[in-house]
Order: sequence, then C-alpha cells, then structure tokens
Amino acid sequence: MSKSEKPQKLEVRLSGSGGQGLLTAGLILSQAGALQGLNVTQTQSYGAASRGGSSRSDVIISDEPIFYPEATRFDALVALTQESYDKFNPNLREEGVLIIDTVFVKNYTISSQDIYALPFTQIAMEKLGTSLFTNIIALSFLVKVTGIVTDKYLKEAIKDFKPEFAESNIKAMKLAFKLAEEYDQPAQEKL
Amino acid sequence: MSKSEKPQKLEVRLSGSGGQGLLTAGLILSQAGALQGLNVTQTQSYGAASRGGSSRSDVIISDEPIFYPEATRFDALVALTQESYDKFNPNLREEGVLIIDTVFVKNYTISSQDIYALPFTQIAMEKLGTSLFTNIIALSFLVKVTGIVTDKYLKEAIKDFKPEFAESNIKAMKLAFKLAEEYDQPAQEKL
Amino acid sequence: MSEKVEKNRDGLIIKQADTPLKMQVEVNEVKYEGDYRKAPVFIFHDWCKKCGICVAFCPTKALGRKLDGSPFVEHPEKCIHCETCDKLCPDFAITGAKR
Amino acid sequence: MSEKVEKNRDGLIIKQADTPLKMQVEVNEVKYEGDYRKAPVFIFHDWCKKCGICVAFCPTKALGRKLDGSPFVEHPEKCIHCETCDKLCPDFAITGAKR
Amino acid sequence: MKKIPQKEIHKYLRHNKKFPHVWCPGCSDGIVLGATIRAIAEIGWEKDDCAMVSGIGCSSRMPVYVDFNTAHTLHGRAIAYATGIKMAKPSLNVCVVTGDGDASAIGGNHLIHACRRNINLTVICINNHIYGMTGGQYSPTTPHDAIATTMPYGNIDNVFDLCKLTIGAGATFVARTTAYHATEMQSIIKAGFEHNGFSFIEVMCACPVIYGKLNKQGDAPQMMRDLRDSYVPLITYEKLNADEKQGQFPRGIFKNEVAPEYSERYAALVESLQSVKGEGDE
Amino acid sequence: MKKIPQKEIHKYLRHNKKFPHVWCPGCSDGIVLGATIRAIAEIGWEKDDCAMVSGIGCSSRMPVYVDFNTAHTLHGRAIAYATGIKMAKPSLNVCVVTGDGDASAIGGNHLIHACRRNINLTVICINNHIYGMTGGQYSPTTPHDAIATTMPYGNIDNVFDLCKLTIGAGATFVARTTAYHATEMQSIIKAGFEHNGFSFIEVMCACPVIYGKLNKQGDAPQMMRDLRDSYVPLITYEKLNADEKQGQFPRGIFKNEVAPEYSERYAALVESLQSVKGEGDE
Amino acid sequence: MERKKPVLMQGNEAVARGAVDAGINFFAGYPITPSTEITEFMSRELPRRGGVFLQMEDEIASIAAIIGASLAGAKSMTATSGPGISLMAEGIGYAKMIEQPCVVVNVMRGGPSTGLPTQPSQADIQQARWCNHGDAPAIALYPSSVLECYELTIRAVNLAEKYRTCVMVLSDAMLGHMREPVNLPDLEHVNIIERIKPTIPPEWYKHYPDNAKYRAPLASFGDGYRFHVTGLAHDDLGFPTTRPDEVDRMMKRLKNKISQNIEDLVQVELFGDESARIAIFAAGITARAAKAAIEIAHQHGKKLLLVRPLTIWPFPDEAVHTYLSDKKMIIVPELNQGQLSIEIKRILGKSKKTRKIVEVHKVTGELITPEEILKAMKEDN
Amino acid sequence: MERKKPVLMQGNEAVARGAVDAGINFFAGYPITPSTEITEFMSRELPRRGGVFLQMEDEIASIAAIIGASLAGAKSMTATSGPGISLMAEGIGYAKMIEQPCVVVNVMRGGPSTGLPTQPSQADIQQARWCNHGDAPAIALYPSSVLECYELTIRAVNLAEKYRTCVMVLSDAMLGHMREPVNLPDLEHVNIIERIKPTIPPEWYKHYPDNAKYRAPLASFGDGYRFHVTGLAHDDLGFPTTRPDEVDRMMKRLKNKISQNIEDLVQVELFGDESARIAIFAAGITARAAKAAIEIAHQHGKKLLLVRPLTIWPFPDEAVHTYLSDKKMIIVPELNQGQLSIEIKRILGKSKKTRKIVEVHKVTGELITPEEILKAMKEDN
Ligand SMILES: Cc1ncc(C[n+]2csc(CCOP(=O)(O)OP(=O)(O)O)c2C)c(N)n1
Ligand SMILES: Cc1ncc(C[n+]2csc(CCOP(=O)(O)OP(=O)(O)O)c2C)c(N)n1
Ligand code: SF4
Ligand code: SF4
Ligand code: SF4
Ligand code: SF4
Ligand code: SF4
Ligand code: SF4
Ligand SMILES: [Mg+2]
Ligand SMILES: [Mg+2]
Repeated sequence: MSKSEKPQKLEVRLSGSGGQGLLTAGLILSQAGALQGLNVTQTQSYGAASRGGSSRSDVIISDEPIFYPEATRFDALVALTQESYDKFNPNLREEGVLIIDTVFVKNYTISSQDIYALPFTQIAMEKLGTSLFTNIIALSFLVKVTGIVTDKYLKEAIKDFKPEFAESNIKAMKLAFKLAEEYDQPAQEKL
Repeated sequence: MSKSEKPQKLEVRLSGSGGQGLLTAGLILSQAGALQGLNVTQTQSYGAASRGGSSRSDVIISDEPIFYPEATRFDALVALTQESYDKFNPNLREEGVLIIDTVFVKNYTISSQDIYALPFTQIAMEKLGTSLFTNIIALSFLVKVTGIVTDKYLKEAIKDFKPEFAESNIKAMKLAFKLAEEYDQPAQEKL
Repeated sequence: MSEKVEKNRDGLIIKQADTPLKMQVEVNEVKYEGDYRKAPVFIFHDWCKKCGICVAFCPTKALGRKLDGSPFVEHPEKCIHCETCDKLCPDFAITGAKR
Repeated sequence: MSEKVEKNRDGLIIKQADTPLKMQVEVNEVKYEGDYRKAPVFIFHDWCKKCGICVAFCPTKALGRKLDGSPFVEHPEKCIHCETCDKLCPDFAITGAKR
Repeated sequence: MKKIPQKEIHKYLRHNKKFPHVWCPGCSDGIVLGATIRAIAEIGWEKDDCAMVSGIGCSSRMPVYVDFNTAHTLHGRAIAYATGIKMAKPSLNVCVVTGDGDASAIGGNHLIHACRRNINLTVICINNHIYGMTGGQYSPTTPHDAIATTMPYGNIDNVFDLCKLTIGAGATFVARTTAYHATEMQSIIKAGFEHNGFSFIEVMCACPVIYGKLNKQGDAPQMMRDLRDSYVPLITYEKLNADEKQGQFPRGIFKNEVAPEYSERYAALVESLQSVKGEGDE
Repeated sequence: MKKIPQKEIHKYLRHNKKFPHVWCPGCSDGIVLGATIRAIAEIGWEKDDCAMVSGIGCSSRMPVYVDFNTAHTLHGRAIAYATGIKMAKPSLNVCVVTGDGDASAIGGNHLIHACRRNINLTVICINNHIYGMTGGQYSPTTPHDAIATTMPYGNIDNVFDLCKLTIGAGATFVARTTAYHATEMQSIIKAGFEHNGFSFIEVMCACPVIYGKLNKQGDAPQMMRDLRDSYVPLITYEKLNADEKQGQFPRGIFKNEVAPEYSERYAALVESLQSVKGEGDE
Repeated sequence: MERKKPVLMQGNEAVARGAVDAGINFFAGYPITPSTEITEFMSRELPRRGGVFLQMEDEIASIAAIIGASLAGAKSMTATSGPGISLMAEGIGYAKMIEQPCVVVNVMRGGPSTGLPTQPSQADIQQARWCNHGDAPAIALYPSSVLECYELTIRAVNLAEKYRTCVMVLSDAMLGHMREPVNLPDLEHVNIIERIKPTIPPEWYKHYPDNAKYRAPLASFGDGYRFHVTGLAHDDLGFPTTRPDEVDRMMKRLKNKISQNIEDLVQVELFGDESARIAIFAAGITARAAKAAIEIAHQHGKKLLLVRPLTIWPFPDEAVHTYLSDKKMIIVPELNQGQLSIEIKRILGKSKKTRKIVEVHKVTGELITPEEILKAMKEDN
Repeated sequence: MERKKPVLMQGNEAVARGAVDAGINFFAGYPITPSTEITEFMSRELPRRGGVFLQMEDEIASIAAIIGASLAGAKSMTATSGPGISLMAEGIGYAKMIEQPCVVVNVMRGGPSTGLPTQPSQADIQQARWCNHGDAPAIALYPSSVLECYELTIRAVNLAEKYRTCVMVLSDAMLGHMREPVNLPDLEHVNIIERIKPTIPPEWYKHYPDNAKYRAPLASFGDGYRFHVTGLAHDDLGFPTTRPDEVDRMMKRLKNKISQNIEDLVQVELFGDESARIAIFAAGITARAAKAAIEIAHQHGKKLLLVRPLTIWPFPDEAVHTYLSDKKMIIVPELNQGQLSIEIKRILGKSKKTRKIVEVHKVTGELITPEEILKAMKEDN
C-alpha cells in the first residue's frame, strides 16, 4: 500500500507497552483525522494492561461512515515491543504497513509487507534527548508513509493536544518526516 | 340457616375492634375445623388496624377443598362493634347468621336473618369477672348456633390454644352454649 | 386490676385494660370538656388516645383519669398553666396554656 | 532527570522514568544474581518490579540500583541479614535472610 | 427557651391529614413532633423554608403531619435524600427524622458519612430501642438481655451508643435527650437547628405498645417515668461512681464544635472557580 | 516477634496464580500481604483453618494470592460475608482485607456493625487515601486539599479517622500502623489475630502510581519515607504540642479490650437452649 | 406418612418449617412486612437446633452473610419482601456467579417502592428473573397454599444445593399470612439433597466442574480444599480470567445447568378440563381464585382449564405450548400490570383472531376474585 | 448549527456533555468502571458552572441524593455500571413512584457480578426494565455512537422532566470509551424541556395531576407549595392511602403516562433495505456491527434491513410489528444470552417454519463482529 492508492478506510493499530505513549499517539492521529473532516473511531485497551502491561490504541479513519468500531485487520501496525509485534502482526493485512522499533523488536520476518524498521526509541533519545517523544516520531512516520491524514492536520492535532509540549512535539514530527523521506526499506537491505 | 342444613362450605367473619380478641377466636375456630379434619382457611386484617383500629378474622370451613381464601359473602358474621356491624353486615348472605354484642352495637336492623343480639361483653364481665372472655363466648355461641364445627373439636381447640387459660376458656364456652340453647330471637321480641 | 368492672352513675364504664382502644363507651360528663374558651385546660377528645401521660405528670394533680382511661380536668383551679400537659401529650390533644 | 540517558559498558540503559514497565532492556551482569544458594542476598528478577524500596531502605547500603531501576547486590559483604529488604519488598522478590 | 403555646403548633400541623395520627396511645413520637415544631416556631423559620425528610418506621411517619416540604423516603436513606436536598437548595432548613433502626441499622453508613461531611442537616433520631413499625424486632440499640421478637431469649447483641458513634464519625453537634424532658428537648433541637453543620440529636423514647409490652415495662406514664429517672445530665452522670452509673445514662449536649460546613465549603469552591473556563465552553 | 524467613512465606503463596502479582511497582499492598502471612506463620495456624475475605479494590485482590480459603466478594461487603463464614464455622480464623474505600465508603455500615457485635474477625484495612482500582477518585480518607480525579480542585471533604470511627462503634481492638513499619505491622496483625473479638487494623499505605502521581509525592521509596516520618508511636504523639502535631499522626494499638465475643455468645445461647423443645418437634 | 394432628399454620410459618426440615441451619435476615414471621420463627427455632440465626444490619448484609455461611458449609436462607430484593440484587447475582447454594424468600407486597406493605401482590415476578445485572438465569418457585409453602421451600433448598445457585421462593402477603391446616410429613419421608463432599485430593479438586447434570462434589471452607471464589469472570478453578474461551465456558455453564435440566426444574399443575377451549394461566394466590372460578363455571356446565406454574423460573415454556397453544382464549389473571402474560405472549405470540389472550390485572392490594375472572372470560369473548 | 471544530470525544464524555447541555446541574455518583469518566467530567465541570457535584458513599446514596436534589428543583443525574444499578434498584423504584425526574446512566460491562469490568456487554437490558420491585414502567434509551451519546442524554433529561420519572441511558464499555469526532450543536438549537413551575395558589396545587400528556406544573421544595412525597401508595396530593380506588388511579397514572405516549417516547432507526427478506434487530454498539454486515452483504448483492431501537423501553412493539413481521428471518445479535430476542418473540411469536428468529449471543467481553452476523444468517438459512 502506498500513499497514492490510499483506500477509503484505514485501520491502524498502535501497540507497545504501557508508558510508551501510544494512547496519546492514537488520540493525536484521531484528532488529525477529525480536523481533516474524516470519520474516525478510536478505541484502546483498558484495565490492568494500561497500568504497565501491553497497550494498544486502534484508529480507524475513513471518508465513509465507520460502523464497526474495532480494528480487526490492520492496514497499518505500529509495534514498539516484541510482544505486541508477535501478537498483532498476524492480523496485519498482506498489503499493510508495518512500523517497528528495532530497539525492542528484535525478531521479525520480512514478508511482502511494507516494513519500516527503525530504532525509534534510540533516535528519540539521541536526537531529542529523551525517549518521551518516541510516540510522536513513530506516529509522524506512520502518517508520512501512509498519508492517512495530511501533514497539516497532523501538525494541528499535535499542537492542539498539549500546547505546552507543542514545540518539542513538532520538532519530533519533523524529524520523523525526514526519516520517512530518507528511509530505505530493510527488505532491500537484508534480504 | 340452621344447624341441620349446614352447607358444605361456610364463610365466617369475626369482627370488632383491635383488642377484643377476635384474631384469637378466629384461630381457635380454624384449629377446631382442622382437628375435625375439615378444610380451613383463615385470614385476617393486618397493619395499622391491628394496632387499635378495627379488626377482623375470616374463617372458611368446608369439607371440600377451599380455593379462594377470602370470605366475601358471609354465612355468619360476628360483630362486636357498631363500626364493624355497619361495615360488614351488607355482605352477610340473606340466610346468614348474625351475632352482635349489644353493649357496643346499638343500631341494627332486624331483617330476615338469623340474628342473635346479646350483651356479650357485659355477660362476660358479670359471669366471668372480665371482658377478656368475650371472644370465647361469642365464638362458642356461634359454634353452637351454626354447628360449623362440633362441640368436641371446639373444646379441643380451646384447650390446645393456651393451655394455661384452658379452664377459664372452657368455662366461657360452656356459658355460651347455655346462652345459645336458651336464646330467644330478638326478632320475635322486638318486631 | 384488669378483672374489675365498675358501674358508674352515668353508664357502663370499662377499665382501660379491658377496653379496645376505640370502643364506644358511655362516660360521665365532666367539667370543662366542652367549651374551649372557658376552660383553663382543654382536652380534645377526638384526638386523645387515653394514654394517661398528662394525668401522670401534671405537677399540681389538676387532671384526673376516668375509669376508661381518658383524662379530665378534676381540679381546674389547681392548674398553674405550666403547659407540661401540652408538651407531654403525644397527641396535641390537651392544652393548659393560658388563653 | 527523566531527560537523561546514559550508555553503559554492557548495553543501552534507559532510566526508569523513561522506561515502560516491562520493556526489555539490556542490563549489566552483576554478582550474586544467578545462584540462589551462594548469594547472601538473592533477587528474583522475574517478580521484581524495580520499585527501589529495598535499595532505599537497606540499612547498610548493601544494595545498589541499576540505571534501569532494578536492584543489585552492590556490596554483598555489607549485608547483615536484617531482612529489611525481605519485609519491605512488595513483590516477594528479594531475600537477605540467612540460609 | 420560649414558650410556644399549643395553638401555635397547630398552625404547623396538616390538620386534614388523618389526625389523630397513626401512632399508638402513649407513643413518644408525638411528643418529639411537638418539641420539633416548638423549636422551629421559636426560631421563627417560615414553613416554606423548612424541609422534613424521613426514612421508614413509626418515627418516620412524622413528616406527613407537618406543613413543611416533606419527604417520606426509603428505609435508612433519609440522610442521603436530605443531603441531595440541602446541596441543591442550601437555603432550606433540612431536618431528618429517623428511628434507631432507620438511622443506625440499615442507614448507618449514610449517618456516619453525613457526620464526616459536616453538612448542615439536623438529624432527630427517635430511639425507642426497637423496630416499632415491623412489630418489635431488636435494633442495634436494643439493650442487652431485652426481649424482642427476633431475640426471644434475650438480646445477646451489643448496643450502639449512637452519640459515641456519631462523635467518632466526626459530627460537630451531638446531643441526647428524652421524650420526658420535653422542654430540654425543645431547646436542644433548637440548638441543633441553629448549629451550622451536622447535628445529631438522639431522643430516647417510649414505645409502650411494642417494646414496653415485650419487656413488661408498664404503661406509657411508667415508661416516661423511667426515661425521667434513667437519663441524667452529663455533669451529674460524670460525677457518679461506677456502681451508681449502672442503669444510668448521660443526657445533654455532648459536643458542639464550630467547623466548616459542607455546603458552604462547596459554595466557596464554586465561587473560586468562577473565572475558570468550562470544558463545554470552547 | 518471630522472624519468618521469606521462603516460609512462599509456602503460603499460590505460586501458580499469575505472579508477579497485579499490583503496581512499589505498591504497599504486597508488603501488607507479606506481614499478614508472617503473622499467621508466627502463630502457626494451618492454612486450612484460615479464611481470607475481601471486597473490591486493588487491596482486595489479595486473597487470590494466598493459599487459604479465599473469597473475593463484592465492593464494600467483605465484612458481611466474613460474618456469615465465621458464624457458620467459628473454628475458622477469618481475616478481612479491605481498602479505605471498600471499608469506609460503601462498606462503612458493615464495618461499624461488626465493631458493635465484637465478632472475632480481623480486618486489615489498607488505607492508601484513594480509590486505586478505579483510577484515583477521592475516598473518605483522602486528605483535605489533596488532588483526586473527582476532586480536581483539591479535596473539600472531611476525612474519616477510621480508628476513631471504629472505637466509636465499639470495636475492642483498634490499631494503626504503616507499610513502612513492616515489623511492627507483623506484630500488630498478630495481636489482632490473637485478639478474641473484632479487631480493626488500619495500615497506612503508599499508592505511588495513582495517588502518589496525582499529588506529586515522589516515587515509592519517597512515599515510604513519608510514611516513616508522618506516623509516630502513640506515646510520642501524645507528648507533642499542637504545633508539632501538624502533619503527624499516631500509630500503635489504640484499644485492646477484653469483652464477650459474638460467636461465643451465640454458642452459649445455643448451649443454654439445648433442653428447650423445638417448635417443629411436636 | 403423616403426623398425628393437622397443624394450623401461616404460609410464612410453613416456609420456615419447610426450611428447617430441609436442613437450613443458617438464616440471616432483616425484618420486613410481610415476611417478618419467617425471620421471627427462625430466631426462635434455629438457636434451639444449634443452627445460626443472625439479624443483620440490612438486606445487603443478610444476603452476604448467607452466601458466606454457605461457603463455610451451611445450608442458608434469607427472607424478605420487594424492597429487600431490590437491595439484595447485587448479592443474588454474586451467589449465582460463584455458584453457591442459598435460598431467598420474597413475600411479595404491593409495590412499587414502599407501596402497600401489608397487602398482597405478584409484581416481583419479572424482578425475580432480572433483578441482578448481567446474564444469570434464575430459579424461582411459587406455592399457592400453606402446605405448598412448606413443600416448595424444601424443594427450593434442594434445588439450590443441586444446582449450586440462589433459588428464590415467591410468596405474597396473603399466602404468607393466611392459615390452613397442614399435615407435616414425617421427616423420613422428606427427600433432602445434601451437598456431596469431595473426596479427591485437593490438588485435583476443581471448584467448577463441567457437568450438565450438575451434581458434583462441592468443597466448603475449612474442608481442606482451599479454593478461591470471585465475582470476576473466572476459570474452572475459580481464579479470575479474561480469556474469552474460559469466560465463555463459565457463561455456558451458568446457562446450561438451568436450560439443560428443565425437566427436573419445572413443575406445573393442571386443574379442570384439558379439553376446554378456554384456559386460565395463573400462579400462586391468584390460581386459587382461578380454581374457584373453574368450579363455578363447571357448575354452570362450562369447561375451563387452569395451568398453574409451581416453577415460575425457568418458565414452563413447554407446558404453555402443550396445553395452551390450541386454546381459543387464555385468561391470565395476576396481581400486577402484566408479567406472566409477557411470557405467554413470548411463547404463543400476541393475541390474534384465533386465539385471545385476556389479561386481568389488579394492583390495588386486593385479590382478584373468581367472579372477576369469569367476567373477563365473558366480556372478552 | 455546528461549532467550529469537530471535537474528538469518548462516549462517556459525550454523555456528560449532553447532560450539562441539557441543564443537569446536580450530579451525585460513586465511581465504577467503565462509567467513571462521566463522574470525573462532572467533578471538573459542575463546580465551574455553579452546579453541584457530589461523590457519595455508595450508589444507594447517589440515587438518593439525586432524587432529593430533584425534589429541591435541580435537574439531576447519576452514572454507574451494572453493580451500581443493582444497588440503585430500590431508589430507582422510589423515583418512579414519587414521579420525580432524574437520569441514571448505565455503562454496561460484562456480568454477572463483578464480571469483566472493562469489557462491553448488553446484559442489563432487561434489568433496565425490571430492576425494581413492583410494577413501574421504565424509559431507557441506548445510543450507538458518540454523537448519539450526546443527543440521547439530552433526550433522556428532557423525557425525565416531561414524564416525571427516572429515565435510564444505556451505554457500554466500548461505546463509553471509544472516541469519535463530534460536532456539538450550538446550544440555542438544542431543545431543552424545563420544569413548569406551578402558578396556582398552593391550596389548589395537586402534586399528581391526572393528565395523560403529562406536562403539568411541578413544584419543588421551597417554592411555597409544601407538598408531601412518599413511597407508600398515595393519593393525588401525595398523601398515603390504601383506598383501592386511589391506589388504582395512582397505578394507572404510572402506567398510562408511558403507554399512552409511545409515539413521543419511541425512536427507531431503519438502515438498509426495507424490502429485504432478512432483517437484523440490534441495539447500541452491536447495531454498528449489523450496519457493517449490511454493507458487506450489499456489496455481495444481498439485501438486509436493520431495525435499531434508540428507545429500548418502552419497547418499540409497533416498529417490530411493522417492519419485521413479514420477514423470513430476523437475526438478533446481542452481547448477552438473549434479552432483546425475548421481546421480539413476545411480539412476533416464536420461530416457526415461515419465520426464523436467529439469536447471536456473545458474552465473552468481545464485540459481535459483522462476519459473525453474516455467518448466522447463512448457517441458519
Ligand atoms: C429496605 C427495607 N427493609 C426493611 C423494611 C421494613 N422496615 C420498615 S420500618 C423498619 C424498622 C423501623 O425501626 P426504627 O427505625 O427504629 O423505627 P420505629 O418504627 O421504631 O420508629 C423496618 C425494618 C423496609 N421498609 N425497607
Ligand atoms: C458496587 C460497586 N461500586 C463501585 C465499584 C467500583 N470500584 C471498584 S474498587 C473501588 C474503590 C476501591 O477503593 P479502595 O477500597 O480504597 O481500594 P484500593 O483500590 O484503593 O486498594 C470502586 C469504587 C464496584 N466494583 N462495585
Ligand atoms: S398546664 Fe400544668 S398544671 Fe395545668 S393541667 Fe397542664 S400540666 Fe397540669
Ligand atoms: S396525654 Fe394526651 S393523649 Fe394522653 S391522655 Fe392526656 S390528652 Fe389524652
Ligand atoms: S538483609 Fe538487610 S542488610 Fe541485607 S540486603 Fe536486605 S536490607 Fe540490606
Ligand atoms: S523492593 Fe522488591 S520489587 Fe522493589 S526493587 Fe527491590 S526487589 Fe524489586
Ligand atoms: S409501635 Fe411503638 S413506636 Fe410504633 S407507634 Fe406504637 S408505640 Fe410508637
Ligand atoms: S493503583 Fe495504587 S493501590 Fe492500586 S496497585 Fe497501583 S499502586 Fe497499588
Ligand atoms: Mg425504633
Ligand atoms: Mg484505597
């Protein structure tokens, strides 16, 4: 799947461990979709999982009404931990986009999928001095490679979210956009 | 209605004011019926009424199964107060037996009914020294004139009820039997 | 006590222990029962439940109790309008307040 | 503090404040972690949640805290087997009891 | 204490509401009703500004007889209803009438939480040591060894001291009086009404028809005499030695403390937020 | 106090039950579990003879981890369930584990009635000043001005002193300790277990993940230090002057009284009735 | 098989006697009209028999205490009326969820709310099914005579033990307070189901066995099995789970133990003439008026059939189908605004030309009379 | 009519915003998953607006407080989940009995008992109707999107005021927690029903007027009308009575104000193809799976119709009759063991050769998927 052939409806799962900021990422993505005038549903895991276990946020964005609110087969999967990769990768559509953080996801198969494997956490820490922005980087990367929402609305959503962090978040976003533009598929590298 | 033509099923209402011992009378009558092997249902008024207002106990005795448990048209009515006479007399069957305490029921009509009007309370006090036995006297009188249960089972039931009062209660019963045997219908007297 | 019955001048009186609460009994007429304005103490028999509290606690024994338990003003002159009866009557059925 | 990251001899260490609770990170090997019988103090890392309580309250400072927050026995010789760590660990994950 | 003549009281009664009232002869509930009305008349509150809320029980039948804003609610819940009323309209003077069972058995939790909150309600608890309404089961205040229909062999349960309980729960005004001490009751209830905060007033009462009969306590006057003789002023009580205290109980105002009242605290919070923008206002 | 080595404790744990347990890092609940097991090990009770009953809350998750007869019941109702268990099988040693919300908000009524009855239950109340399980709403013990998700502007509610409340309700054993004072906790819990009657033990605890975060109280060790520093032995506390008392709270055994125990009283009643003929026996 | 003298007793007393004869040795309750006589009887009787009577602080505590006692091995019961059931709903759901035997008696009085405390009603029939949140089938029995109060209470205790659930006995203010002579059976002739104690080693003990017939050993606290119960969704051992397969198994078990044992659970009485074209469907106290109506009709040469459920829940779908689907008119008299009739319509469909369902409701605290039933029959014909 | 930016919000937040926009100025509650966000929103919002937020000691106190507040003139609400509803049953019945407006939100989670606290369920649908003892009809609404959470909460507040009763809003853990963009309407365009204040002299004021359309003046405490309310059966003025005629009038009023205003109360959505032979009857979150299934089916050239009740109680009997009686198959998917399907059967009769009712149940805490609905259609065909 590439930007140009964006289908009407995209199901995205952002997954990792509690504390990696994926719920926030899901919210920002959803808000961006909303601002763009698209239909959006966002759901997430609740309960014990959100106190430290695995964590996920699902976003469906579509220009048609969205009926069933849960993502079942993902058009895009962001997996920031090995556990979430292992658990959710099977439900990624064949033509789906996979984005993984190689700091934590060590074992993964290169299939026919669009795979983007980068050490997001490390990049965040190196370039922004803290892993706190990993979520924004991964999200922005996702937006860039899928075009699920436009850059403009992503930016607006990021700004809206926590105005006090707007500046650093925008920096993270820009960093991610650059990474995405410069990205070489690992498939080519490693196969 | 007289003793000989006793129908299969008799509905009796014992009524008066809370404290006149009518609930006790109802219980004894019911127990007598039960001892005699008859079918019996006994119901009574509950709630505020039993704390001082009017009070009633309904007994249905039959040799057939009794389905509907409430007395609606009485074959016999014992009314120890004016209020209860006024309230319940209309539901006495035409051929029904009416027993009233003339100490308290001052206004009553002599109809074609079998009417037994006696100052039971006064008699109790004069002959037994206390009005406490009014209920037993009225009950025994009723039994005697209707034959709803046999004397034997009435006696047994009285004895069972509160063994400590058995003696005085039996005395009251006997007194009532005598009254019943000697009774002159007021209808004849007054009409 | 509950086994006793007495005949009174004016009719049949039954002692309270024997008396169903709302039983109609004939009672003797007593002073100051009927006229609200003239009475130093007024008893509203429609509401009175014959509990005996007013009689028991009237400090001057102005009140008496009839055989059926109902209170009456036995000694109107003794009333000091202390309103004890007013306050202790559970039924708002007596008043010794000055009018 | 939460904005700092340090490289350690043995791999990437992320400070606790930044670390998702169950995130797999590489940690440096420390003494007496692996052998239960030989250790004066034993830490069961499978259950340990890196809260830091044992380290904070060990009276002899026998315990140290790694950069990822997990405890290790920094000075085994200092342990006086007071069992403070045993009692204050909320996870039954450390024991300084004499064996 | 102002004398409130009985004709004054009648102005507060709903005369068309089936008087004589439902209570048995000699029941103390009517005396408490009288004292309550007297206290209100003395303060001079408008009837429109008074609300009386009750649960279920003989005692809880009280509201129907007075011409206030009245609610006969659910068993044990009167205080929770009253809390809603007070918070929604703090200008109302809200009085709760409850029984020992209503307040301290099923309603115990609402009682202690109202104490804690120090919300300006006046709770008049008619303690007749029994569930009167349902015919004489024991309550948390039935004395040890007393007979009740569900304690036919004598009560083996311990007894709540409701004044200690409410003090323990943080009530700021706690008092005890009896139906016999009607004048004192009037002034204590008045003090409770005037207390700005939660006030708990336990009125020891006679239930001659149920409790009295079950426990052979004599007739209503006799039970009133017992109330007179068993409850002594706190200062007197404190001077008694252990032996003398047997069968004696203290009465009077046990606690009367000034502390921030809940509805006022809440109002202050609202006040302080008036500049803050609402979430729904963007 | 006997030292109970940790390997002893493990014998009481249900190892197959999803350890590490559900509690957050640094949560005091595990420390209380340890002290409780140590106290039982010290007394030497058989596991078969122990029952642990809880309501709902983080703290109430405890029973699933221990190899006793265990019941995780309904929010606020643990004490009532435990009452049934104890009365049906008095030979069981019944321990109730509850939270500040479970015990004193929704469960307040059962708590005070168990106190009154003096039934031999040991209630360990984990007071973390918050509803942990549901994510940080204020509880009846949340300090004044503290932040909670339902008191976003700082708590305006008053605070229950649970020890005063239970004493007011008639409990015969009342104590307070903290998660920091683990050794003292063990001996207090042991004393509670050994007390023949109702015992209430309030353990002041740290909830670093919810309460700590909302109120910027630092990490778990810091919250433990605060527990250490804020709770002083009763005798020390009593010697402090009013100023010094600010921010300090007493700990220790506040009440420990011998009084007839309910299930024993009941047994005595049964005993005394053995000659009486049953109604169903005629 | 009969005791010497017939004993005159109230429905409430019969319930209480049935309970103790069925082995109830633990009762916790909170008084409420018109059920109080049951509680009072138990307070006199249980201490004498070495059982436990507890008056709790409220109904919530009462249901909690009896479930706790049941966990500790007692056969336990409580009795209340509508307001109490409303308060016990959460506890009833818990008993069903942890599958712990206990019996709850509801002596129905006029509602809603405080309503008419001393007067009979049948307005809690649907509540008996749906009071608690979440799906949990109910068992509820409804006698119609004092003797049946005795018998069905015994049956309720037995079903509770057998199916490990909370069983409800419905009664009403009239039935509870009326007196009829009862010949109590000799206890040897009363069939009592006792809990089967497990004998396998504790390691192999499974607190929730998969067993459709559902008579499996059930350990109690203190028996050496140290099991765990929780109101959370749980696995076969009783430990919390959110695994869909385990949750599903649990939910199926709760459902199937009722739905697969309908034959054992459902009891229905037929009265009158099976060939009649007009039938009455009535329960409890109202069925007595129906019987009286049938007698009167028969005297006038008119045939009528009464179908009376002794088991209200699970509802006697089969019997309704078998005996009522070919009737031309079905009269459903009840002391509420239509609760049994919902079920009849669910099973048979709404009224239509070929089959009329005539509802007779009364909610004034009085009984429906035989005459009213006969009138309904005529008017709607 | 729309605000500038669409706001992304959770269903729970939408409920809360709907409430305040409808004029709710009093909220009392006790936290419980998955409804807590409503309570938390109110705790932030109401004090700012000068309204009252109270966290009570439990759910029983919460419902009591909101009824009390309503008596004193507030528009009041509480929010909870299944266990809380079980505890509120008595209070809900009281609100219905004294006819005092208030709104109760039930964000349903997996049951029975503590169940699956964070997972969605629809197992409290029948409880919404029957939780309280005694006969008292219910009004309950069930949205299926975040926007509808907002809209139907406003409607619930309006209906409570209009019909003077306790109105329930049903939601579920999924709907409560999911986020969708919502364009909140300008408040001028929101239709709010306010209580009519009486203007007649207090002597003539009748607290319970006989008025089928039921919009009559309602006095509050402190307004000068000094009325009385009681949970006992009462006369038109609110004073206790046991007179059968007065009780009957009261009961009829409670019933008729719902049954005679069905048109005003019931809302149903049709989706898909009315001419389809196969229909789905689904509510709330499950209706969304049904819509998705219909879309898929349509893509495969298959016609399907969805009938979705926005009003669950009173049940849309008429709509079921009109739109479903001629279908050959009706699929009723629900997150419970069959609660809506009972009603469908009541209205249409059981499955038979010419009409199949296919029930799809799921009680594992997961949603029913569109595929499962389609599969049920095929399998049972
Ligand atoms: C939920 C509920 N449970 C029980 C009852 C029955 N009930 C009514 S009043 C009462 C006890 C009343 O005792 P108390 O509060 O002391 O009042 P009293 O009648 O003694 O004045 C009980 C148990 C009820 N109405 N509602
Ligand atoms: C009847 C009911 N109401 C509300 C809840 C939701 N609930 C679960 S735990 C809890 C509070 C727990 O607080 P606490 O007892 O202090 O325990 P903690 O989690 O802090 O240990 C609440 C409100 C519930 N489960 N049941
Ligand atoms: S006012 Fe005083 S003195 Fe006069 S009658 Fe009454 S109590 Fe007696
Ligand atoms: S106190 Fe009142 S009710 Fe009692 S006897 Fe005197 S007047 Fe009558
Ligand atoms: S036993 Fe004591 S000294 Fe040793 S490590 Fe633990 S706390 Fe430190
Ligand atoms: S106290 Fe326990 S859980 Fe905490 S860091 Fe130490 S060993 Fe780990
Ligand atoms: S039963 Fe007792 S409390 Fe109730 S009215 Fe009668 S005397 Fe008063
Ligand atoms: S939320 Fe608080 S109380 Fe609950 S487990 Fe976490 S730290 Fe402990
Ligand atoms: Mg009382
Ligand atoms: Mg807590």
